[in-house]
Amino acid sequence: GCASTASEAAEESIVPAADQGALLDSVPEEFADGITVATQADIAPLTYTTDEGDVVGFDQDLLAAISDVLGVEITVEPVTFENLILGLESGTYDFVGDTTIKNERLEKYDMLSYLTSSYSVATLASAPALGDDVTALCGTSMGVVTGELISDYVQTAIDPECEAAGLEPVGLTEYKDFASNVLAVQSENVEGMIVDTMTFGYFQSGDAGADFAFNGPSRMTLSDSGYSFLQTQEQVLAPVIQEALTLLVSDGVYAELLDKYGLTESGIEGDPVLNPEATI
Amino acid sequence: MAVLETGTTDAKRLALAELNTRPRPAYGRYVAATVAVVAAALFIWSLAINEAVDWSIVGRYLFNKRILDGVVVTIQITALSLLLGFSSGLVIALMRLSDSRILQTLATVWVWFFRAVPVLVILILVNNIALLYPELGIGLPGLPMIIGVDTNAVISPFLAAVVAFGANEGAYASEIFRASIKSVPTGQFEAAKALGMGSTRMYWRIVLPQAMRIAVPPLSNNTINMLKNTSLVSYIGVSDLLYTAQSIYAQNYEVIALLLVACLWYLLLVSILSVAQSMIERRLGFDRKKKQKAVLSSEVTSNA
Amino acid sequence: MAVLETGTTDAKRLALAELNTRPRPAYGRYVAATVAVVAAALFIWSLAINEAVDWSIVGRYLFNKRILDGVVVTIQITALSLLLGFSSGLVIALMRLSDSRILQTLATVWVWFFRAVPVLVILILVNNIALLYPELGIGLPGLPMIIGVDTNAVISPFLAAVVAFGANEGAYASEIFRASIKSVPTGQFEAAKALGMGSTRMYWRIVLPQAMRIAVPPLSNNTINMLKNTSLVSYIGVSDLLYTAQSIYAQNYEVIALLLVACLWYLLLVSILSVAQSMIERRLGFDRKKKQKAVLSSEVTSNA
Amino acid sequence: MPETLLEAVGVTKRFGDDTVLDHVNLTVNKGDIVCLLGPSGAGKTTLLRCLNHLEKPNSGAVFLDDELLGYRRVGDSLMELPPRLIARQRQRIGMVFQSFNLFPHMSALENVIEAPTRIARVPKAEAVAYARELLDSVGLLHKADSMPHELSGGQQQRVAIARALAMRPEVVLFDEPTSALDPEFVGEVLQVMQKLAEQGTTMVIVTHEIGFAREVSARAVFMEKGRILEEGTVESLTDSPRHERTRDFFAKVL
Amino acid sequence: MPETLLEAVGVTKRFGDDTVLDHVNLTVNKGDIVCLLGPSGAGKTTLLRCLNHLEKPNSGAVFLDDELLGYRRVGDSLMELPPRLIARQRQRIGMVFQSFNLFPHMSALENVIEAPTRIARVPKAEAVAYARELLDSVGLLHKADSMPHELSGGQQQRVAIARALAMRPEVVLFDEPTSALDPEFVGEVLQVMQKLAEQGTTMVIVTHEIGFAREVSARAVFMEKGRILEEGTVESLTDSPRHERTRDFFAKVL
Ligand SMILES: Nc1ncnc2c1ncn2[C@@H]1O[C@H](COP(=O)(O)OP(=O)(O)OP(=O)(O)O)[C@@H](O)[C@H]1O
Ligand SMILES: Nc1ncnc2c1ncn2[C@@H]1O[C@H](COP(=O)(O)OP(=O)(O)OP(=O)(O)O)[C@@H](O)[C@H]1O
Ligand SMILES: [Mg+2]
Ligand SMILES: [Mg+2]
Repeated sequence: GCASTASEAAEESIVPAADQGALLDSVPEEFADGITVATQADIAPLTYTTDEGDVVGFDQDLLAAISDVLGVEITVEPVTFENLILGLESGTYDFVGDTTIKNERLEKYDMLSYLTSSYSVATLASAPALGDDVTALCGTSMGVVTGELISDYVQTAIDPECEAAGLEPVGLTEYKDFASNVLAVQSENVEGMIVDTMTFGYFQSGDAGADFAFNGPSRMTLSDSGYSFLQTQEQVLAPVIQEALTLLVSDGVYAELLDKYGLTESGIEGDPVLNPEATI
Repeated sequence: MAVLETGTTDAKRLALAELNTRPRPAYGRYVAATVAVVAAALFIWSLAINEAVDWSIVGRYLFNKRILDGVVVTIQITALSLLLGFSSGLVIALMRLSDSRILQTLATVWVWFFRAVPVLVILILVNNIALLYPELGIGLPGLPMIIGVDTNAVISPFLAAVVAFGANEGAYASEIFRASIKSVPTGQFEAAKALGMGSTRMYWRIVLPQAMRIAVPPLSNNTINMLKNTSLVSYIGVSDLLYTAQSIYAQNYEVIALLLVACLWYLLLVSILSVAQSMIERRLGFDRKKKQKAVLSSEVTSNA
Repeated sequence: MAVLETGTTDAKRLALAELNTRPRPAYGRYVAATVAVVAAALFIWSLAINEAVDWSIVGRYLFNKRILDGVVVTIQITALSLLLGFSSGLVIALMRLSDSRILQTLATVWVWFFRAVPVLVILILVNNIALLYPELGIGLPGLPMIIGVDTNAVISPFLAAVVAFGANEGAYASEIFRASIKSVPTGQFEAAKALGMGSTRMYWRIVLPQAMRIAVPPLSNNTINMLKNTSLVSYIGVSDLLYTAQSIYAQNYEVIALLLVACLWYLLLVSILSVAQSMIERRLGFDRKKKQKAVLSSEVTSNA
Repeated sequence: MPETLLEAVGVTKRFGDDTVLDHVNLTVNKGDIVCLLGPSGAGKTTLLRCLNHLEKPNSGAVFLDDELLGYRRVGDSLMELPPRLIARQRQRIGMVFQSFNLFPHMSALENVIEAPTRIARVPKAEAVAYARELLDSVGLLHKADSMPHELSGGQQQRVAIARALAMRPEVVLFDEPTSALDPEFVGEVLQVMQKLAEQGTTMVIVTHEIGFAREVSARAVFMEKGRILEEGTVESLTDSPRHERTRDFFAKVL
Repeated sequence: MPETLLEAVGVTKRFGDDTVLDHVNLTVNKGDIVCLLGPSGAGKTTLLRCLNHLEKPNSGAVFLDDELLGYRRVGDSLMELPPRLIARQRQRIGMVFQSFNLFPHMSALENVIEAPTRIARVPKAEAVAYARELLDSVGLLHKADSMPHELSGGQQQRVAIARALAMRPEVVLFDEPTSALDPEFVGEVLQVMQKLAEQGTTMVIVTHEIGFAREVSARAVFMEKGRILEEGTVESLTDSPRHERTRDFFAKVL
């Protein structure tokens, strides 16, 4: 993916004229020339590339709005997970998006939440209905995306319940990405998948997702996801971004963007918090 | 024809000797071929009419701009990495074949290292070298640099990709060059030296053209391999053909259709390479005597 | 020593003839070697003391259970795919060398196809074959199956991986076998036939042991390549060494440390393979005459 | 009447448009020593190779005893036998090549026991015993464990002869067995062949060693341009040739 | 007094513990034809190879004109010259190998012009003209565009001789130039060499062709076990050898 300036990506600013550049004064000197941010590439609807090659998505629009509010240019680079982390540590990026907030990570990074991340179970629409209780998953075969929190959650929270109820544990298979999960369900290699609600929602609203349906427990919320900043003494950027985000929440731009991408139910409640206490 | 009197030949034998011979019809071979052709046809047909494959989507994306850009990136990275890989591979092969223990050891370690480490790791390390060495320059570790430049300013992702794939390919190619140089008869080296050639000329004009005959098939294996492996550059933010297809299906979930798009392009690229390969092989096959070839192939058949 | 009278030899010449000769000191080579050794040492040292690399984490994960499981998966898939790849590659090579046009064409198309199509695609297609063909069985397309079984019951992800990698490797290996069989002198084929050997025995006992000498270096290139490429199985829900490392750093963000863990394992595995390779090469190097070798290596040196 | 062992009748071989053998007839009786002589390109090697089906004639037949070699009659043509049967026929015919063609990855002894143990399935101990006997008779028992590249040309050729004899063939074909050898080694190989001749081994030999041919009182067959021009004793051919080409040839090589 | 062109003084060569050449002295004067004779393993090839530094002596010196070949004196030993200078010296010495060693990927003409155009940087047209002249003199002008594998052994060796002459060397070394040839082709190669002899080319020849040596009235040098045992005219060696080994040898090869 090619780097784009956030304000270019959003064709038309949705930030009210009164707010544009409102926070210019609070931006630290060193960032006046611009801020470089990385987000993960290819996770619709947060960041994806259109057929014309434009990089778009909720992340892009939100950063464009932040850029407008700050009155400072923000350059966004959609990259892989590895480069997200390594680029942050090497100072290539001033901060990065799409990171899941965990207590362990808060020791090393400042994290600012801007979405809640939850997991839902999905199957083919033709599949028999599962109950809403998590024990409905006992003994089923489910796909998940590797490295996500849900695997831990299934093993530490759901499997014991299954055992308590005298049922088989959940049969988990980890696939590299969301699309691999979709294929596995379609070809019936697994019965269903436990995936990020946002991603599935976006998928289901498109042509390819028509055969799929939420089925079983949904919106199991484990943590927030947000921006990560390198935690160093002189880190002064995080509060500024928090301020900008707060402004966007309060004047409704944030809600508008959530709505645009069908993410309303994944929005954070109240004002964005820096370094929130995580459940895990 | 004057038939000399040669003793025992009787009428029955003479009668047989009048007949023309014919090769054994290879029934097994015909059966195998028929089965294979039918299987291939069924496979293609069943794919063509399969509902799971949406050919209209394949058609739509085949000449999509992003896909075409991906093809260009794939070709560029492959070509540049091969250049770097083949040239470094040649040097390393000569080092391994030299009689200097030091050079041998160095080359062996180099090959061992770069064959062992996944390209992905080299790629990520080179691209993020700024993390390990924020400044590149001349100087001793721990002391200030004598001349230094900001690492990120020097290493672009594209350069990182070429370096990583080139280093990897160099290690593999060196093994191929080593084996093929060893297959050139000693007499050729000696004839060149006796004419008063220096080593460089000897290698370029005499040894390598002959070594290439054995090296071309495995080297083109490597070339094709690299063509496909370039999809790893997606890890450092460059999109080649395969990754572009993946990134498109990450959004529209038409996994099979987009993989088929990528396949069709790879088939085209590999076809071009295969034609080039057989042209090169034919040009280099200077001493494959007709006679020898005929004998060889008849040997092989009777096995099949 | 009785020196025969041979005319013109004068005192000055006789004096020179008393002296021992010595080879030319290879200054350039010493300098190159020193530079390389120093560079390697600096690199290792700078890595060892680099703050970006947390060696305690490397140590912690090196024998982590998931990593060890990944190593086992890597080895299993590699071994089985090689078995399938080498045997199918041999058959395809013999088909390409046969004098049957049909067999040649079939083999050429097969090689073209499987060299061209990315393993990832074959992997995904084979694993999700149920999507294309929900039942496997005998019958004609469009008509009900005569005998049919549920596809998913037959194709496990592990089997899919072995089939995909095996088919891919087979195409590459066949090119290597083809080149190496062609390098065996015709006389060897004829001697075997003249003794009354059938084709199978001729190939197993006479031709292949000789062809292997040329085939081993590129084949071990392929083996090592596959060892590393198995990480693609993550797309079908199997975790090998490299992918396990990636999925761990997706959780704990220790990218460099976990890549180093994977590297260390690959270095170990490749070292074992390299030792095996050179042992095999030594065993197969039956006719590399001492004399020839000495001449060759002295040629090569003077170039370096 | 002598017993016919190997007989070529009307053997014709073309390579493309080149007719390399043109209705050649040749009879080899049991105990015969036949020397094929003639200029380069005459077709000597091709004829010899037809005698064990290494080369396939376009028409004509080769008989081993009373069996048709390599073919059987089907309708009005000769159809090639399956490879398995051809291999079996070849076991009755030994062959020694100009360039030795020892198997480079096997020791001298292994070269000799390869066919008996693998093809004839003779027990290993028995095969080894006979191989050692053969190596002894070619004077190379002490080199049994040497690899071919450790042997001189003459030694390699002697091992090749032992190998050809290991299957106890009824006839042995030699294609210029000494012409790739340094002159010093020619003698030792000819000596081994002479010994075979004395033991009554049936042999067909392409050679330029007229002296040797004379000594073993071989039947000499002179070939030119794919035909047998004349045959007789070596003396009759060298001293009173019927054809001018024969005279020319002997003038050149003697 | 004859002008010395190539001289070996006290040349000693060891392979491991084997002393293959033992203080050998040999003088080749301008116009000389020297034939090296002797049994296999005597060190003939090794000596010849020392004469153009293909083999590096352990001690002793080879002189080309007044230049030390391949070495210069440094302190009290002889240090090898840089490869560039050795290559330049070798251009003055032609060499013809037993196995021809033509470059298989070049036509006959290309083989001959390779060194002049690439090393001596003779203009292409000029090199081709001279190469055609040389090919003509070995009787192969009509094969100028043939590839080596399309030529017979004798033809290949004649091209190899033309190639060796293309750099106008002052002396030509031959290592058994006819021993890999079929007897029919031996004559054509010897004829070319005889022509060279008549033109006064300086030659050192390892050979077993005593007849040829006698005909060009070569100086014969008999070697055994790494030493020169005796030298003289061919007649003196064959008819009245001073050593028993010499007599034995000639008894064997004549
Ligand atoms: N496989 C082949 N393809 C085409 N032509 C061939 C083949 N084998 C032999 N010939 C031709 O057939 C003719 C006879 O060859 P052959 O080798 O039998 O002669 P020869 O008498 O053995 O000669 P020499 O003494 O040189 O070995 C030659 O003209 C040769 O070029
Ligand atoms: N590179 C080498 N390494 C070890 N030994 C060698 C080497 N070259 C030659 N020799 C040995 O040196 C001795 C002399 O060899 P050389 O080839 O000079 O003999 P030759 O007189 O040319 O014999 P021939 O007539 O067989 O060619 C032999 O014993 C040979 O085995
Ligand atoms: Mg012949
Ligand atoms: Mg010699």
